[in-house]
Amino acid sequence: MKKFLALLLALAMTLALAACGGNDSQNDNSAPADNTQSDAQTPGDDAQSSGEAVTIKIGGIGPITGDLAQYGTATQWGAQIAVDEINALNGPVKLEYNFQDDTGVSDTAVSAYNNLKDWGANVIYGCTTTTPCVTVASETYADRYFQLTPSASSTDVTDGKDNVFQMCFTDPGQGTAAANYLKDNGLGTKYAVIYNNGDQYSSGIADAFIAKAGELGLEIVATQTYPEDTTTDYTVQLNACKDAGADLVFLPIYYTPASLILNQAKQMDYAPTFFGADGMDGMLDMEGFDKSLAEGLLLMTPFNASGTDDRTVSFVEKYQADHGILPNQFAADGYDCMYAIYEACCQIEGVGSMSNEELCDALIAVFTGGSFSVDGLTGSGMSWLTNGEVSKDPVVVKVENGAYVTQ
Amino acid sequence: MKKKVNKNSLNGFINYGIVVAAYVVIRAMIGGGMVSNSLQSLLVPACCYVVMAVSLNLTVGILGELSLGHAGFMSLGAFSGIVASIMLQEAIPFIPLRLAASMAIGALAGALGGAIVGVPVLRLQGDYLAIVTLAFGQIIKNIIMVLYVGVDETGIHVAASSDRFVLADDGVAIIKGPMGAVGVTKLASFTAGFILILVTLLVVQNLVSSRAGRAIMALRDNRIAAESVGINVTKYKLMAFVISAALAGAAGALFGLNYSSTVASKFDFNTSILVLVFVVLGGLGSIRGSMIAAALLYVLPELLRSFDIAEYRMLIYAIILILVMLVTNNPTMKTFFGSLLKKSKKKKEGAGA
Amino acid sequence: MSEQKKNNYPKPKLVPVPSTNIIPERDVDKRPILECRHLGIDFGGLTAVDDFNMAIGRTEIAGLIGPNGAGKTTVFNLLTKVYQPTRGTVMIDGRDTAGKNTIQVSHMGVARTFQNIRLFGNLTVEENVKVGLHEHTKYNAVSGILRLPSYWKKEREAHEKALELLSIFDMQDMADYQAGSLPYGAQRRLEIVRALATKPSLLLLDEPAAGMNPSETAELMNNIRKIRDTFQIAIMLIEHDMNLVMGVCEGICVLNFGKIIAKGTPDDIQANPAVIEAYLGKQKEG
Amino acid sequence: MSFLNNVITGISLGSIYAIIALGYTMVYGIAKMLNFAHGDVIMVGAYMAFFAMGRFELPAIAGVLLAVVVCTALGIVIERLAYKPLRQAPSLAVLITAIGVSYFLQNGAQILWGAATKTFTPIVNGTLVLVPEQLSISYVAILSVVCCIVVMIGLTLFTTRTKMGKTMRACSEDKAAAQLMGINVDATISMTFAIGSALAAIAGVLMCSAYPVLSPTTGSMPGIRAFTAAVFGGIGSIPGALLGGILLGIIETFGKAYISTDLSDAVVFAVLIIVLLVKPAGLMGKYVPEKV
Repeated sequence: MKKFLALLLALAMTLALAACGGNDSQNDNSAPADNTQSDAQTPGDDAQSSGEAVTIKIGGIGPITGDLAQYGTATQWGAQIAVDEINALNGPVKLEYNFQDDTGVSDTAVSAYNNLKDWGANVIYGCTTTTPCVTVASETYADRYFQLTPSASSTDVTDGKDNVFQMCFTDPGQGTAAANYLKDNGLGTKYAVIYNNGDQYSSGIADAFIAKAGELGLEIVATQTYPEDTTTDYTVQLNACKDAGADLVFLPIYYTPASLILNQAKQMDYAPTFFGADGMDGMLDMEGFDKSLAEGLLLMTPFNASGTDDRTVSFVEKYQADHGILPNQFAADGYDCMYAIYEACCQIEGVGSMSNEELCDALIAVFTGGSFSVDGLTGSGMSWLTNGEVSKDPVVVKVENGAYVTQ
Repeated sequence: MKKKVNKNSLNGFINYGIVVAAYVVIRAMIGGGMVSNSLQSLLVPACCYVVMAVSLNLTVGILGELSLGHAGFMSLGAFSGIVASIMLQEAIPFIPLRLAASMAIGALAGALGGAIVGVPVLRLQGDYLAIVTLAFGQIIKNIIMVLYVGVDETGIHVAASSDRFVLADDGVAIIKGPMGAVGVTKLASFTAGFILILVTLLVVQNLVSSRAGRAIMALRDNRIAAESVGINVTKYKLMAFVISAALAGAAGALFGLNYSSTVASKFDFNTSILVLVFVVLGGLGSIRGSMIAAALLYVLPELLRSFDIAEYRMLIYAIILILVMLVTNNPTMKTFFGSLLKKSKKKKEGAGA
Repeated sequence: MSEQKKNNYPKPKLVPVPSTNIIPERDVDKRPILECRHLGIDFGGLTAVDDFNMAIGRTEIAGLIGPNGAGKTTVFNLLTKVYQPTRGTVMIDGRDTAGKNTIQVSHMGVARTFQNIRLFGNLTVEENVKVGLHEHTKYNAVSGILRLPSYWKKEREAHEKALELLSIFDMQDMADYQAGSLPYGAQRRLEIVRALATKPSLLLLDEPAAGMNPSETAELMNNIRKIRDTFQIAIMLIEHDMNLVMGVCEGICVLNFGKIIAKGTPDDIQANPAVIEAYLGKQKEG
Repeated sequence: MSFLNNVITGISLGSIYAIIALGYTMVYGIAKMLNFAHGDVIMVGAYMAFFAMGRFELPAIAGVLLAVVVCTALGIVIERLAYKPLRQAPSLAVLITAIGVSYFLQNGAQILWGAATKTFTPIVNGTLVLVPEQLSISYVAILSVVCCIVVMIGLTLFTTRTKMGKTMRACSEDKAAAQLMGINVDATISMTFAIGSALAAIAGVLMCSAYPVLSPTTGSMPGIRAFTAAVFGGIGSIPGALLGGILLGIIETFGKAYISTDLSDAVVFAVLIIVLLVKPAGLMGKYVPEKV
């Protein structure tokens, strides 16, 4: 017992020492692990003096291990491509990028955030998922860091925090948009919703959809839930929809459970129109997925990997070359985030001499200034409202012959 | 052959000493600006996990029953503590007092949960008991996931779905089903964590060296013999369970009040297992071991962050876990590492002289 | 008390009792501490003990002997309610134990040791005895946790009492040793001390001399007598060591295949042909 | 009709739990350890079959064979490196080691094969339509039920009729006594792990055929469910695992259909607790009181 503790202590001390060393090497322009001075830290002050590009340190947070790792790695890798491109531009601002794992959990996310603070981050990029993002957002709000999340879409993320902005649609926004789209295009007569009631994203969209559908007079005949994304059997929920005679099923859920739902619906000969939200994007790129299952699926996604514009093509090529898989909406959102931060920083005078707090206020001013807009993979002319919500057009795509066709 | 055990209260005092010393040193280091932000942010949760580990040790090490649902009690404590802190906002404006009251209510909720799960405990043993605790943890998680709690002028409102959850205009929604508790005022502080650890040590150590604690340990060592000398199995098993759950509830309340938002899925099977790992690595029945293992192992994955090994972080954690278990439990490896340790000690002594 | 109890008895129906119960003359005026009537238990189809009748006087040292597998430990388990009997009654000090469990029987004044030692191995010797004193040093858990005055008072009492009890076997110096690390003989003795700490009126010893050498056994014999004399209690023991049984027991009961085959004084038993056959027969088989 | 549909769904889901639980109960019954890494061995098996069938387009049978071979080897390696050195250690130490192995496999799989969810190619496709438009049952479900029954009968015969099986049972009853009788306990336990892991491979293929998504954490939740099923049926009992698995599937489905999809987890586990209160050793487990 004592031996074990001695060993463990020794191990921890070695690691702690090594950790300090690591910090030093990464962070040679600021005092090592010096929290008291972190506020006064200025982005790239060494660069300032020599008149070269200013370096902004971007600290990313998202799950790169555990259940949600696929989403976190997508936002991590998507942003990395943008960072490389931006640094190759030799523009006035360069980005330094460090991405930390939060395993999708709030307390780990706070640790990751503080780790990034120690590293000297100037801007926080993340979190990927809503739950940790809400927690981290209130930390950045208190500490005055500018935060841009690629994919945490709950309104709780931005609620009451002027420093937090979203690249993705908000959940209620998507739910309302979905109901409007269905009404406007006259799709379906009887509607059903299946959603994950243990997930903020999913229930956020579903609640708004149901409310809006009620307003618009869409008849919802079945509302079904499941508790977590590791659920594998959805037959009961589908049976309930089928028995209620629903001819359009709204699935505001991620693509992994959605792929199971499509599969099981087919097995039970139930073929309504399925309509998904942006979390559904990525399904077609799942290795081994039978694309015929998704034929006719409608989904709202800001990003289409089979898009033909140069930027998308080059992004998809780079992403595939690096990671061997197609990028999805998460990766594209991450990519756009980097450009949004870059372009906003370029508009700020004297960005190199600002403290994090000043930078935060300056960025807020740019984002909400009214004239700022960004063209990215997930939309052109994207701008932001004062509450942090993004304003871009929802795009609905339909799966035809195994590829997205914009509607 | 004969082993003399130093069972006097000195042992317990050393534990208090370690905690106080750690607190003083860390406070001094924070004052001197020597602690990084990431380490500082780990202090309160680390305190919570220390309390979780010590309290689970009461069930697993001292009562000798495997529990796989300890996080369930933490969850009960966290959410009831959050609700209490918001309800008491006006009644108790003084923050430390409000925090203490919230933790007390968290402890009560935990104790209640402990009593409920304790009843089946009376009939079951071993792995069957373990699965009941696991089941209990899952049930708690599932129920809180669909629970809506809010307050308005008419009082507290509880509902099991969002459409039945109606608040007056001035009402505050505290727990919003899957969203968990959002917009919590952070009340927790390192000092509160430190005091909670001291209280936990006081409760557990004093219990162990009292009549009830002896009865509990007697049950662990030999249930049949304990019955034969008239020890009330039901009463003492329940007592250990309830106290353990109450402490976990208090830790949960502190944990919940350390973050602006908390979701039920945080307190899942994996969290229960995490705490169990602390207890087993620290040594069953060893309170000091639980404390140190919890503090170090909670910080370990965070320390691993500093290396450029992001995706290997959890893999390394797993390897360390397996290796430590092998080194501490395999006779051959134990002697091997033991001799290594001795050698290095001798070297050091030699060098010192 | 006894009158009330009498009213509870059903109207007596006279049945033949297969054996006569004998107890020492000095105890005959008082109610026997233990009385078994037609006690029996079946495990599945197997009858492990059948029609066991026995009475023990208040200060008697009684022996229960028989070949291996005769059902001796099962009788102990029936008396302490580790098993609930299939038939028959057990009366402790005139009180029926029907529906009672081990814990309640212990509170009624029955204490025991175990054939395969069952100490609280991770506790110290003193703590083992203190667990035995559990019912007699009462204070609640809260005063234990908060260290209220009653804790200090009762703990001091328990400490003194524990050392006093340990001194019977001259074990007070071992008080701080871990019970599981004691040598075998000391563990057996500690088990007896722990049982005595519950202040029993009937002490059941299951093979107390197992694994002891002749001199230790002789000492144990003295101690058994000393315990009876000091505490004025009845002792019933299961033992294979015939020197001990014949030397210390006043009444002996011989069990074979779950049934009593003989009962009497040591002299009676030694001369009983059925007993000799049971033991020799067993040897043949072995 | 919807009732019958739910029964079919429950049995299909239950048969998957059952086939995992069979491996679980086998290892528990003999080695007396809760192998929390079992679910992750299932995941590895599924990946193997996925690579064989999806990437290299080998026939299904080759995929299954590859999965079985790799998992058996993996099971033996894990046992040799992580569990065997702890034969004399307290059971909790082994439990924690198993958890470590589970983390290791999950994170190792993520590094090797990526976090992205993959879609598994079912080894059989299609559904058997009983009543057109209303009642149908997938061939995978039929296959997994058949597999469960075959495996159950096979394991029962193996443990009661063969010499190896009898040595296993001897080890499960009393390791020390078995050793004294000349049985190589170490080898027997290794053998148990090999068989348990081979079963895990089959379970992995069936599970991913029924629910065709595959990620590094695919095995963990079904692993816990299967553990529940094994306890439900009486841990260590081979027919109990089958019964426990099927019942768990049916209860889960009925809970969702007739009580609430929100609370299906709570319902399943509440039923489990009630069953254990009535039958403390599970449905088919034997309650062995401690000998005094």
